Amino acid sequence: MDTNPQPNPPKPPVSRRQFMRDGARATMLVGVGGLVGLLAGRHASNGFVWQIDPAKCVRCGLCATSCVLEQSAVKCVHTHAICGYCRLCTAYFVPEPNALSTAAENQLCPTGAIKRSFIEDPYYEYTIDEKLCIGCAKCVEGCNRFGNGSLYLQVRHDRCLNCNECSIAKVCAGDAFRRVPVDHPYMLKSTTSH
Amino acid sequence: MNGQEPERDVSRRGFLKRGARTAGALAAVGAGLDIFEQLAVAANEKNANPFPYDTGRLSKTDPKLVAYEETARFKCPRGEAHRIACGADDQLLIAAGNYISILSRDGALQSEIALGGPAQCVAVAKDGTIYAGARNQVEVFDAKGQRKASWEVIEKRPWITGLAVAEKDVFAADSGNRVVWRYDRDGKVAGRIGAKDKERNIPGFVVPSPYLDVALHRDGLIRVNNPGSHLVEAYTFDGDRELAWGRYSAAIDGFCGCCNPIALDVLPDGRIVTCEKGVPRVKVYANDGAFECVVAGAESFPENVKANEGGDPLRGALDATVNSRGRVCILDPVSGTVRVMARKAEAKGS
Amino acid sequence: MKEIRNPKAKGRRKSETRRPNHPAPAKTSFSAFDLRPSFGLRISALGLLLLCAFAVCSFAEEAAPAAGRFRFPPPEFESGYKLPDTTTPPARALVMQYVDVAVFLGALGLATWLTLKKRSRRGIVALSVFSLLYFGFYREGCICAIGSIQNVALALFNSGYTVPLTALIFCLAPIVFALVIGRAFCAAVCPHGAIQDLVLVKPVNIPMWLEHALGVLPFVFLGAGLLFAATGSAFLICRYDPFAPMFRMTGSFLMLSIGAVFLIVGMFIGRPFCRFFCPYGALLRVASVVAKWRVRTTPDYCTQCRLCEQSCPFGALNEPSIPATPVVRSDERRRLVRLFLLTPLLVVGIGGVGSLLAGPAAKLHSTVALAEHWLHHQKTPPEYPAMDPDLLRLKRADKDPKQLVSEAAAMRAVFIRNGWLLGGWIGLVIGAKLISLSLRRTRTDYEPDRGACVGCARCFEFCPNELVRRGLMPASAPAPPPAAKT
Amino acid sequence: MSTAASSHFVVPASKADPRALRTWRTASVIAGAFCVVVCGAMVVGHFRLGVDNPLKSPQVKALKDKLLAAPEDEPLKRQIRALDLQLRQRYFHQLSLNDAGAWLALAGALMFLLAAKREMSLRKTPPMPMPKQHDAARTARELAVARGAVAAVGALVAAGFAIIGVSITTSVPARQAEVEKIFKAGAAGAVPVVDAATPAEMLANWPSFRGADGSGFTKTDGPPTWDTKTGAGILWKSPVAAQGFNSPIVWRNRVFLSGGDILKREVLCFDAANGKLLWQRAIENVPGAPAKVPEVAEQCGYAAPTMATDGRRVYVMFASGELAALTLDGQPVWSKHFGALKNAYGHATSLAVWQGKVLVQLDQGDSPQSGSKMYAFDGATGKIAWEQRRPAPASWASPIVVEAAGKPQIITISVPWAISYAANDGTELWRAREFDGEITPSPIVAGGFVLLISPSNKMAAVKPDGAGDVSKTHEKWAAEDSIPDVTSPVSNGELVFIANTGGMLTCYDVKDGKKVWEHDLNMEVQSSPGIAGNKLYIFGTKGAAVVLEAGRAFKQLARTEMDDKFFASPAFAGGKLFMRGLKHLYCIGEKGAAAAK
Repeated sequence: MDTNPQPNPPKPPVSRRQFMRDGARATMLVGVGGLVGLLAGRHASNGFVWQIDPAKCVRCGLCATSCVLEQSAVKCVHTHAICGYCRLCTAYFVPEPNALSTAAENQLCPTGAIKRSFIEDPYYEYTIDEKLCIGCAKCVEGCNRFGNGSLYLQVRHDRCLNCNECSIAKVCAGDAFRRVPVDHPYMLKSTTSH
Repeated sequence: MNGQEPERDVSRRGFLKRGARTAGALAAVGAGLDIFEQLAVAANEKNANPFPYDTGRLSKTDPKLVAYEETARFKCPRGEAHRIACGADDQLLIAAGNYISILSRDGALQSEIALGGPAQCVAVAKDGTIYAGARNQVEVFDAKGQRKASWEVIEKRPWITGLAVAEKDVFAADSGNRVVWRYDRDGKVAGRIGAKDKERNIPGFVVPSPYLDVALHRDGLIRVNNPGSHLVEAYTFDGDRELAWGRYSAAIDGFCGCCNPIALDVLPDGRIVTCEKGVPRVKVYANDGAFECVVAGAESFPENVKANEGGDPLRGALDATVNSRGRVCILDPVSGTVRVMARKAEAKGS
Repeated sequence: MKEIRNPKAKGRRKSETRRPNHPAPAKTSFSAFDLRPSFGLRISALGLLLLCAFAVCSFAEEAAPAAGRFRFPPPEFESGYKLPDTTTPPARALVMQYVDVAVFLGALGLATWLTLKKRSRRGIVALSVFSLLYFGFYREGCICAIGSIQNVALALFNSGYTVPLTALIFCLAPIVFALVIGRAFCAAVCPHGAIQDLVLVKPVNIPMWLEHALGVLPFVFLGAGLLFAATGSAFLICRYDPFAPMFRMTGSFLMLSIGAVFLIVGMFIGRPFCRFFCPYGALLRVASVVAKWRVRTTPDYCTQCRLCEQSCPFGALNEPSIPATPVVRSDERRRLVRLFLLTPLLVVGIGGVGSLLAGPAAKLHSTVALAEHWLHHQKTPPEYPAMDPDLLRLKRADKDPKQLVSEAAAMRAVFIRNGWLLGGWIGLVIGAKLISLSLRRTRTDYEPDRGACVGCARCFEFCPNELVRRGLMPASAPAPPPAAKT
Repeated sequence: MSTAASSHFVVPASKADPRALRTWRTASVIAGAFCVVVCGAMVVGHFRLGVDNPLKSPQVKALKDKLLAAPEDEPLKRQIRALDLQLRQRYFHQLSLNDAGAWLALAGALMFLLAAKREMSLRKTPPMPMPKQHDAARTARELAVARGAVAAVGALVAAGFAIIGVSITTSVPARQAEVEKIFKAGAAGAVPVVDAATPAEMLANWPSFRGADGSGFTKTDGPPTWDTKTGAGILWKSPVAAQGFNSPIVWRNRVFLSGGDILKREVLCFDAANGKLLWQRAIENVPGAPAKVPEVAEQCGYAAPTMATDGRRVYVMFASGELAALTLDGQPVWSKHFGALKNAYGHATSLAVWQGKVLVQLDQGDSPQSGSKMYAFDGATGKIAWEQRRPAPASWASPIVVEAAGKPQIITISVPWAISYAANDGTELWRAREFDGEITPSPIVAGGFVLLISPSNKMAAVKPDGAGDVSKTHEKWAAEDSIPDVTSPVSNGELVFIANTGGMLTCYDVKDGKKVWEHDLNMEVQSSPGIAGNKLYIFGTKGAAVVLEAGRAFKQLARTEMDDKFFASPAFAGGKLFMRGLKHLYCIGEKGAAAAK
């Protein structure tokens, strides 16, 4: 570059345009600073994730179809501590079962995601196979309608993408979705809560 | 070199055209398909629940079977009602919230008795003594509402949900321990009825949710519901199981769902009134368990059908009591009302 | 492999009621189709148990009312059966959010260095690929700086909303960078920009008028996105993000197809989303106009060889200006004065039209939508049992319709104001665009446009002086700048 | 590439190896085709799943319905099982296909891009642009076209907005007034059930300051006389440990009052039958309470506001800013804190209740712009049911809720306006301007008038059926003699009695405001008089208690000096009189009458 035959033109003094630019930049930086100041009190160092408040869920079925994932991030979970261990589980069997057997015509779950296993007379355990569960809430409705409501929907965080705007929350009929802190990412039912 | 140029040019243009065409076609196909899909969805299921839990068939009762009609309806003075009982002069006692509310026969609030905790159930003796079941104790009040005694249940997980008073005994259905306690009038435990016992051929109560109820029958036996087994059972005061009837069926003559009936009372002529939840309905059975008629079907309790919006399904189950004139008073905690039902003929007469 | 749900197939017959069933054989056959492999995330049983207990305890604390309501206990089992715990796969660890922020700031710094100092296209491409993989496919395009402006807007106008730290930094850091050194974020940090930059195969110039006309759209999108976010109605920018569904490799068919179209178009037209839609790009464009330092094609003097102009796929290189005759200048001045006078009219005029939009726009707000739904069904009471989402919604509205409707009315009033704001903003943008198209600038060299240049570093590779600087070309090769002759 | 550009460049022919070029081109074509096939398959799969989702299969539903009709049909069951299996398999198969398809498409796209880029770079030869011919006219033309295009986009956007704005309408009103209209039309949904005592019950008890309607009047006759020395006629007296100027309220068999100081503010409940202290509950852990208890001037103290009850809960407010609801058994229901109140003497306005709502008149500050408000809180939850800004500085009079002119009204006085609000939603009904000074006497309603007192100045009778500013139109009469500055008037509907601090008792006719008689009682009075049946009760600050006949002539029935100081107002319930002194709570009545009850 030293060989450049033409010397660089001398720098002009700060032009009007340059001055305006500096001024605008300073204003915008101050603006950003102000924004930070304003939001300093409103930011959360903690992250948030989406979760369903089981007390508000109305089992409208939209969790199964509205998630951006092909198979919804919402699944049915089971708090066994409030389960009645019924022989005739209304979450497992259709409302009018033909027989209390595991045959397809008696099962409520469209994907067969609930497993029924015998414990002792007259109690049966029901567990959810999450790989098959599509979050349709049919069983949740059955359990809440007749039983104790030990089955309920939760956003599973191993699947949830934590979208900035949850597409299920937008359509949720019960307005049950809310953001919860990352370190308490579930709203589980327990023996003491309601 | 020169010869290659036109070919290159053509290929480039061709490439661009191909690209543009593909993009355009894809966009058109995409948009078209999406519109088609939305139309198809809109036409098929207009914002319907994609996976409905269908109990439509159960929510309708054959009107020919309904033998009762409503003659009065009044508001329950407090929320979170659980059980209703009938006292002297057909007073109505409602265990609701932390109170026992006492209503006159036409629904005017007469007085209230405050309990320490949520009132689960209530019963009245002939002498006017009021027995109120809080979760882990039976509280005894005189007719004026003065506390007389408090009987604590000693077993470890008490949950009193039903009471019945006989001449000398008080029976408390304890859902938590799955038994019916027999007390004498002084609060001494005189028996433990219905516990699983192979030797006495008692299978035990299956109680998935706290709805064990007990009623006194004029044949001298008590009637207890066994919800998980869909049975109504009869026991002697000494705890012998004499009789059991009932079967699972979503049809009108059976008990529906996982655990029904949840409440019972006895008509003056000895027939038995049962209440169910899930498909809320109140029915009358003969003493031997033959289905007789419907007092009120699911369509009478529209709010109750999908009630548990607060996320707590243990609220809102119906209860019924029978007054001296044989009217069935149904407590619907969801709508917060008490309905007085009379046989159709009588209702017209009165 | 698959088991028929048939009791007889397992030899189980009548009297289920008496005889206990054998535990049904596990029906795990469909696990073969499991879509999202769990990546072996199960840490250890102990960890999970602790977490469970912790979650249960903490929620019991929060949710249990003062009265201490207890749930009915399960039966006591004689067989020693133990109640299984509810599993709670943890959310992404909190620490990872700091990692994201660190990677983000690091990438911004690196991009700055690569465009301004190192001037390396190769480095920029490498960083783009990294950003695409990390912020795109690994973080699945969420949270991204583009969407984060909505979180900040919502936090500003809704005191109940706390903006996550990540969103705040993702939103503001690129703006600060843009104010100082230009669009380093667009250059190689934004996964949306990266994917478009990388698919560019055969750049085609588009005419200047189209470039400027479509250049208005990002500002419209920005205004609409911010106003809808600030009212808490919708995150439009996220909803209509064409690339996030691609990064997730799943999503609504419509958005996936739109993303595909953008990519296919992007093979020929450089960064179509960045230039003609991206709301955040619009923001950074404004910021980088006043940037302290800027990208310069030539490290030295301009030879006016026009190689850079041809190399830029984004039409961001400006040519030197042509001295004007006094007649032309006075014409231009008059036009400028007219446009300055026109701008306020545009603001008010389009603002007025914008306020018309309040009704339909308010419908995107959930309260207004619910109130509308309620008013629509006012004559028809909800059916019982309510099963359909619409009826269930109606039931929710029925709890206190008056409050609902009055809240909705208040929200609609807000939207009327916002309609004015949006329209006014669009008027302002149009006015500013017209003015900027009428301003006479004095330029002697070919240089990247301050606002439009995304710092992709392509032009560097074409500039003869740059090649000299890097020692790829003998110093004597470039001719002195040819005098521009007319 | 545009023709304009190519005309400027001389593009030398490619020097690339044609074989490599062909290879890459083939590769890109193959990869592209692969992508198209994969994407096409996924699109087809997507629509099959969307339109014909096996999980929502109508066939299965139809078969299951058939089974309900024929429960014993074994072949049907087998058919259901087979179909169920097949559909579930199809569903999960489609899902796994989609997942694999996405990865395949990604890989294909990657291959295509690499090949296409390689092909392009092989073709590319260094461009050799020619120096540009500067053409000012063309540049100007291009700029003009660009400006036109920008303007056109602006026009398009505006047109789009206009079309959307006009074609899509919403039924949600834009103004609150229209909301009111919708709900007034009666088309509104169910009226919410009120968890509160009925108006009749309220009148039978003494649920708030000066009774349910704030008049200090009850029809049931009160005790004729009592004797402080012998204790005759005093059913019981109980010491009140907590200090406060508030008056007792009575619900059935319970008497409630509050008291407090900077350390502790509490509610006391006495058994109305025997004066036993049933419970005592401090109001603590109030959400939103400032770290330090706000200091309150001594004139009024912490517990000047009288409590209120709706028969379900009792409500209490303290001058330090707490508002709390307790069950009748003293269990806390909710509480909230208004923060430190700006009131020179201390907040003294009592609470009122109407249909389960707690009404709080919170006047504070020195000017009408200092943020005074009228609140209605839902009694069960403590949520704000409605609120109204009030153009009022601090005042000490209490609001009353009455049924007047056919609607429930909340009547308030402050400077300079007396304002009436609709009790159900807080909309302003009317206002009258004539008030000045430190407003302390509360309004009452008697003989169809609202009697409003401007302290030591005048008493005006206003018809409560107006709208807007009724100062000039609805004032029927005004009296100016011996107007009190602290105590409120009391009326039996025919006569109105006022007692000023100096002890001058004056009787006016409600109809026309003519003075009927006046009498100097020779005592200092700060407690508002009350009427039970035909007896008028007045208590003095030094302990004098006077019973008069509430009639057209002055007639003293009894006078006794009690060993206490009285600032609170008497409460009447069940034929008994409850009076709070600084030391004791008294229950005055006839033993026989109590037993008969």
